[in-house]
Amino acid sequence: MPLILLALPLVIASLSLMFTNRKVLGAISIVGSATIVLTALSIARQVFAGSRVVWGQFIFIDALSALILSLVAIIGFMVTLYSLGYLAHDLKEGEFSEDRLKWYYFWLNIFVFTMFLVLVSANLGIMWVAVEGTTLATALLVGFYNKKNSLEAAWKYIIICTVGIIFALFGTILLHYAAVSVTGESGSLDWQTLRRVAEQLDPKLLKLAFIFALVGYGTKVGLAPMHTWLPDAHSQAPSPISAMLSGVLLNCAFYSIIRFHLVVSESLGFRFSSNLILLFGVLSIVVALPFILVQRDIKRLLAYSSIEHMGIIAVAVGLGSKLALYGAFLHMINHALTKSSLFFIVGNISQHYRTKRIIRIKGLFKTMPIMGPALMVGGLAVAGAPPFNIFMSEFIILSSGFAQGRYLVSSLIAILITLIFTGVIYALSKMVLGIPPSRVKLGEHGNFAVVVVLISLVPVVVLGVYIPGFIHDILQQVTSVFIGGSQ
Amino acid sequence: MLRETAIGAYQIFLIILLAPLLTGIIKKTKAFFQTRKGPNVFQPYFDLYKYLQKESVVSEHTSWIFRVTPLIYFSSMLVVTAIVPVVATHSLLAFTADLILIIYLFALARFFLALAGLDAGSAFGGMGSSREMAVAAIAEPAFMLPLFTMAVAAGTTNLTGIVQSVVTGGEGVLTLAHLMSFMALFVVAVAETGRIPVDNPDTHLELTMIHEGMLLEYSGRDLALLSLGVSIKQVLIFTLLANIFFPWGIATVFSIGALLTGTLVFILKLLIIGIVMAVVETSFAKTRLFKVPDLLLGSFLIGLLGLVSKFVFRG
Amino acid sequence: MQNYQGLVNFLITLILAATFIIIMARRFNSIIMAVIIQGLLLAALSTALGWATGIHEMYIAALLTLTVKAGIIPIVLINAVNKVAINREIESFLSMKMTLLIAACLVFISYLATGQVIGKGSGLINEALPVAISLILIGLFLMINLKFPIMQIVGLVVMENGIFLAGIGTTIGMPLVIELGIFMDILVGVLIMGVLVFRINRSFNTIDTKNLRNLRG
Amino acid sequence: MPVFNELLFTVMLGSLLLGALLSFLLQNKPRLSILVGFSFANLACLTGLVLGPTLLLSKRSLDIILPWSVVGANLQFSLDPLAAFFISVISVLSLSVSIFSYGYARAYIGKQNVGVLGLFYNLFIFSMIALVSSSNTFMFIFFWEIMSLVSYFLVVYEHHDSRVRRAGFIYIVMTHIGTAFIIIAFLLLYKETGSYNFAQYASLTHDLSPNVKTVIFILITLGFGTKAGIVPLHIWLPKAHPAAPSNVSAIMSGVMLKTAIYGFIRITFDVLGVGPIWWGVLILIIGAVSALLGVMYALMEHDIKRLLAYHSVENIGIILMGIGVALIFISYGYNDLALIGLTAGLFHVLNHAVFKGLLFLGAGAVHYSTHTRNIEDMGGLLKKMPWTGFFFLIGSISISAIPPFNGFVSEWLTYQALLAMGSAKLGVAMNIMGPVLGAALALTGALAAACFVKAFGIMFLAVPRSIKAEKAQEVPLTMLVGMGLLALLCIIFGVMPYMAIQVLSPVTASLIGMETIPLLGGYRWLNVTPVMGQGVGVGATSISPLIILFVLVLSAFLVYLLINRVSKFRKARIDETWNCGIALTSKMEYTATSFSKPIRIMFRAIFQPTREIEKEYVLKPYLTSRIKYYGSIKPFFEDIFYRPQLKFILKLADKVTLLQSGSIQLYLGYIFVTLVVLLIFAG
Repeated sequence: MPLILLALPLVIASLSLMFTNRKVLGAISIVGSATIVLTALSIARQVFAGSRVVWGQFIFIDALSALILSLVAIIGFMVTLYSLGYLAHDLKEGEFSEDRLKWYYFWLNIFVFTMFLVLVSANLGIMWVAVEGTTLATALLVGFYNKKNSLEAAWKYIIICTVGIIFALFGTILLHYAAVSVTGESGSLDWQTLRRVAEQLDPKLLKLAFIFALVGYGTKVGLAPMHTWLPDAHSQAPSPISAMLSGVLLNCAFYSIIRFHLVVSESLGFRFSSNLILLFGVLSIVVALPFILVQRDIKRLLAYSSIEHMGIIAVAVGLGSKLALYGAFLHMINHALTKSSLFFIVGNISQHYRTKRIIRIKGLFKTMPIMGPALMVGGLAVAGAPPFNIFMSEFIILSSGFAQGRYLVSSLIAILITLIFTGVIYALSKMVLGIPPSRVKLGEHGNFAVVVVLISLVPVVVLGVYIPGFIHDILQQVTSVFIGGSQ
Repeated sequence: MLRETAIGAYQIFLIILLAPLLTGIIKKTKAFFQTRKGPNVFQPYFDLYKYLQKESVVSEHTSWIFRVTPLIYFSSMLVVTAIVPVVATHSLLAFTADLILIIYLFALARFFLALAGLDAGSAFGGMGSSREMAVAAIAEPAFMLPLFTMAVAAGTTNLTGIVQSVVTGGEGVLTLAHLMSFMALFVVAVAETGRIPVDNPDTHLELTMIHEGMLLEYSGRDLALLSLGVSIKQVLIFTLLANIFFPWGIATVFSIGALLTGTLVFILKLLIIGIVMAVVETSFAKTRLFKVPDLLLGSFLIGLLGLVSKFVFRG
Repeated sequence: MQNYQGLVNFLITLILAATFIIIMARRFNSIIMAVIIQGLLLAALSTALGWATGIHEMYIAALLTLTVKAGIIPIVLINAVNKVAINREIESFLSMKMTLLIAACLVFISYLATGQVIGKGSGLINEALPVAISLILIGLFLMINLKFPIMQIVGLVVMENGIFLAGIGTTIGMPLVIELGIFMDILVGVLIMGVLVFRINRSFNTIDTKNLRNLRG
Repeated sequence: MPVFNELLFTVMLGSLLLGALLSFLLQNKPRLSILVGFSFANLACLTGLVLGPTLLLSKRSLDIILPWSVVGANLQFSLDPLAAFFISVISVLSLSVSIFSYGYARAYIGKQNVGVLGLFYNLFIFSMIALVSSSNTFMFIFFWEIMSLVSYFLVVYEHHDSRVRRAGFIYIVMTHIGTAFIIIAFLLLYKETGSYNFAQYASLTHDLSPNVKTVIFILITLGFGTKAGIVPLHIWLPKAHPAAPSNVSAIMSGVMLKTAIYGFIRITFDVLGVGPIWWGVLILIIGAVSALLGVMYALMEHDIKRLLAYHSVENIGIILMGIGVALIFISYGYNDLALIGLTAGLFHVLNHAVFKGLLFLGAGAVHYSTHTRNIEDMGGLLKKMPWTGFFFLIGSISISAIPPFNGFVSEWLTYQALLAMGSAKLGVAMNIMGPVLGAALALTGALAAACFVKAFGIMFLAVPRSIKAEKAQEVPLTMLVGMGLLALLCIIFGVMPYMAIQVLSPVTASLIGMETIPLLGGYRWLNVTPVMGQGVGVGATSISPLIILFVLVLSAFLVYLLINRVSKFRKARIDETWNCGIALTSKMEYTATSFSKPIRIMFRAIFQPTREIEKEYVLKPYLTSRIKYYGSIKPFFEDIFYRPQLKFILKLADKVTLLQSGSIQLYLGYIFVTLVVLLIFAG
């Protein structure tokens, strides 16, 4: 099963290279990603039913991986759907030539493959290879438009992320070095084994390894101050790719940090690594704030908001109580769903207005009677207002912070979130309200895109008032991954 | 029950009857100090009769507010008359009214009078209303505070209760607090009755008038009602001054003798206050409108000192 | 193992020396030559270690190093240089003296830092780890200090070499699968960077990083 | 009965949701949308009007448990007396406003999307009712935030105007910052007690350390104070209320602000319990300051809705004064005296909802007819719009606390509470503070009267000041009915306060364990009879507004008869206004600016007015052809508390954004530095 999951995107990628026709490519990728969703979900179901999926020495899927795996598959599917309309419009506008379309689908599927590889690999080394793979797969997607800005973004993206990730590799090597003496060559990077023997490892080396891994993978997650590539890449990529980057790639990178964290905390105790994660989390929220307050580009605003939300997840993981972890992964789900949906919406809007500058987008309520309210809903959700999903997880995280007696951190975060809310609302109200510029024609931007957006918004609203039983169960299982190792 | 009603009715009658006379007396006294002959003390009665004989002229711009104001003003004063203890500690409505209500009934009357001042659309009326409301606003706390001091001492805002508590020599009678409160209220009375140095009741000069400005459009029977109402208000405020702070002589039991004494003492007190008021009026010049707050602030501070001394010095 | 200690240490020192050549060089061709030399030295080190320890995978690693780091990557770099920046001076933020000083400091720091982690006389790692960290730090420093995108690729390659050195120096290499993956990543990464350099050059008509500063805030 | 009540509650919430949905779906048929949307709102309010008083009079609570739970908090609506009281208040006002809206919303047909108005209007009422019915802090926050958001959308309903957008933004920012404080307070409570549930707190908060209680108290004072609009957190209020459609402003001012009072009472009385004395003193002083400054700024306004908005600040202040006194007495253990203050505060909540709702509707009606909110452009409207004028007059008298209308009764109770502070055994400081703040309340009341003489006089009396006012017509019947209902309530609560106070009795009983019985003398429903100072007094203090009204009307009638008999002329002659012999034009009238000038000058220390006069001459300096007068007052709180801080934050943010300068070397440097720092400190 996991092999099929890994093979599918590769197959679709290679199939994509054989065609140039837009419709054929679309059909292939939709059918393909639908199959991927089914496969991924069936694996997840198997995992959540209680049996871990293991294949050989290198593949291991537990609840944590399964959760993010499902997110990748689902959002991948939504992105594929959305890409159809989005790319068709871009083609019509002559943003790129049709023969490059196959490369889009090729890299998109490679990207999905690498993310899957991150999640299913049982080996920290392979995980590193896969994380670096995600960078390589997306670098050309970020620069897909071949414009000055997008190339610049792609360049910064690949350089900064590669540098960052090299540190992660160094961390991995240090861990390997620490482990070889205990476990011997073969199991030395298998994180399950490592977790088991963690207490015998050299704590000094572990500390060093974690610092390097945190800085390295943290770069990929977009934790400040290593986040600098993120607003550039997320704002310059085609919107469906931005959705994918913000929605799931960050989570995959975060997953890598968690794996290290789990190993290291076994040996060094909980405080060391979780406090570092917490620190970076708070720092990320702090750094995101001013950029959101004075932001001029809507996609950059969303990117900074992603930094903020990764910070919140980091804080929650750093807090580390059961409730906090529950909140962290609920937040991960919520953020993935909401942010990807927002990038869809903004994609439509920026195509319609032919700009991403907030100041030039006005009167959305009038011009786009569905996208305007949708942007408002998504924006409010991402800013943490009820009755939308992110409010729920933020509330859980804050309350767990208070419950642990970490008043200062929790209050600080509550205040930061509030201030960020004002920044987001300021930008949103600039866009949705007011009188639209006369150059913009009234009406929606294609029915298909509207439908995709509306579908993607459904969980945003539903999860805001109601957490279904199965999600509750899943989150319980994911949190137990953290606790499980210590027993 | 019947007896109390009778006393209440008597007090109302007395006040309505005495009101124009007091105005006359004050005018006469002022004339005396200004070495004029001055009008007859009964001149206000003649004026009222004259107004009633004249046709009422109403501006075409006015609304029904203008028409009903004299009635509302006058009947508010009547209601207050029925509340205030005059010659006896009891009054017709004492059981169901208190001094806060009295002050707000004055406010009701003033509210409509000020609206009526605006109603005709002339600048004089508007000016009068504007100044009246401004002066009344800053006079209000100064007016209330001394009364509150007395009410707190008596433990009730009911006038009968306050008067009784003072008569029976309750807590803090004739103390520093008591006297200071009286002084404070006396200053406010000057403002409330529209007298120099706050207002000049005898002028119709646009720069100086406050109260008269609002009455400018009225004539005939409407003017009669309002003039009488204003006179009654003056008597009522003097009565408050007299009976709250110096109630001695007031009838506490229902006997003819006590009532007679009460009536005589009351008239005497009114005369004294009226004459003092006239003296004050002649010895001061009218201040500028924007100096009035200083005066009232002074009054408020005296009242505050009274209140503080009540608690700090226990007397 | 002990017999080869001297050789290995010598090779490691040479690798560090090659890095300094890269720092000091002011022409692209010499830089690329230094990169190739470093690749060769790494391959040699790998072979020596394989010979010394008898682990055959080290030979494969050596071969890979030879082809990728001394072969393909330099070719890509040369290609890129020829296309976009032939015969150009390399500009840096700091002067040569400062650059050297800082690089020396970084080496010093690396020895200092690793001294705390590993005890004295723990063999191979004693020499390899500090040099590896030096390479990583100097690579990063190169990327920060030099103004041309191609030099950033070079810096990255130096960092990567440091990592490789750390890998083989500490634990005689990672498992082969991982090693292969890493090589592939490096290869693809450099290729993609090359592609991007071409495209940037085409769009901007120049490849100066001064122009790559449109995205702010 | 409980089943029936449950059904009522479900119908209420359900019809609001349905109304929201249907009105949105019918947006292409605006007339139908209006009809459907507001009819459902009316239905809900009617059910609320049945449910609230029923629960109060039967002294029952109602619990409705939802079938799922979130965050470990049971989702449960529970309607205790306090909630039932607020539901009644919300329903009373919303009913009238919804009736009013049938007519009023038609003005938007063709200009704005009426379906959206119906959607948010219904959701707004829904969120408020759900908010006061929430049984735990999570639900409270949830609906609180929804209420804020929905009201934000209502405020920016006319968003083509940039001022409206700005107002809306300031509103949402302020209210959200307030919410942050509330959330922190609630989470602190959760941490200390381990529960989200209001009902459980009473038993759990006993052991709380005083410091924690104090922190929570300060946080909720800030949080709820922002929503309620206490000075200096009020700045959003005079911006947001005028921006919203008038029916929405009526509800915002009438009841939304009160939800903050609800939250405050819920937490201080129900959850935190007895606190130190300075809590009450703080609230009392906040109340007095808000009341005074609110009314003073109101006097300076010429925009009728801004004026009314400032009066909301004032009245919230008065409500807080009552509550503050109650808190002080509770701290001293005099629960029976606390009763007076609490009753005064809660009763004023009801009264303010009624008369402020009425006034906002009146303002809306005037705007509907004249298309202006500037009172300097009105005048003479009483003749054009006799009913609107009449109702507005009733509202004006009520808000000025003049008998025999409802504003007076609750202010009278507040006076009694303050005086009770003077005569009870509380120590010198409290003894003095009570009467002095009573005097402050007197000043407030008198200034309010001045303000409404200005507002009513300039708007409705004399000669129209502009063509707009000249063309004004009476508004449609539904709007009149909406206003009429509220006007009627002003009179009913004014002359028969016992009706309301009896309904309040279970509320106070549940909050401080005292029923309102001591308030009643031997005169049953005629009287409001607080007993002052625990037997210190000689006699009981009581007033009967009904008797006073009766005597007032009777004497007016008698005087009328008498004067008709005595005077020669039955009818008045109609003639011109005397104007020194020149025909009167509207330019000669006293304006609102000139009306408020004496007060502006008397309180110049607060207003810091500036003025500027420009003259154009025909023949200098003798003949002037045109004079332009500019006058303004200094927006003190914005200048001191807000603008500099905002500027600073934005400047700082601008500086910080330089970090993202675009230089890749710099970015790599960040990573480098981070790594080195981490290695040094953590490694």
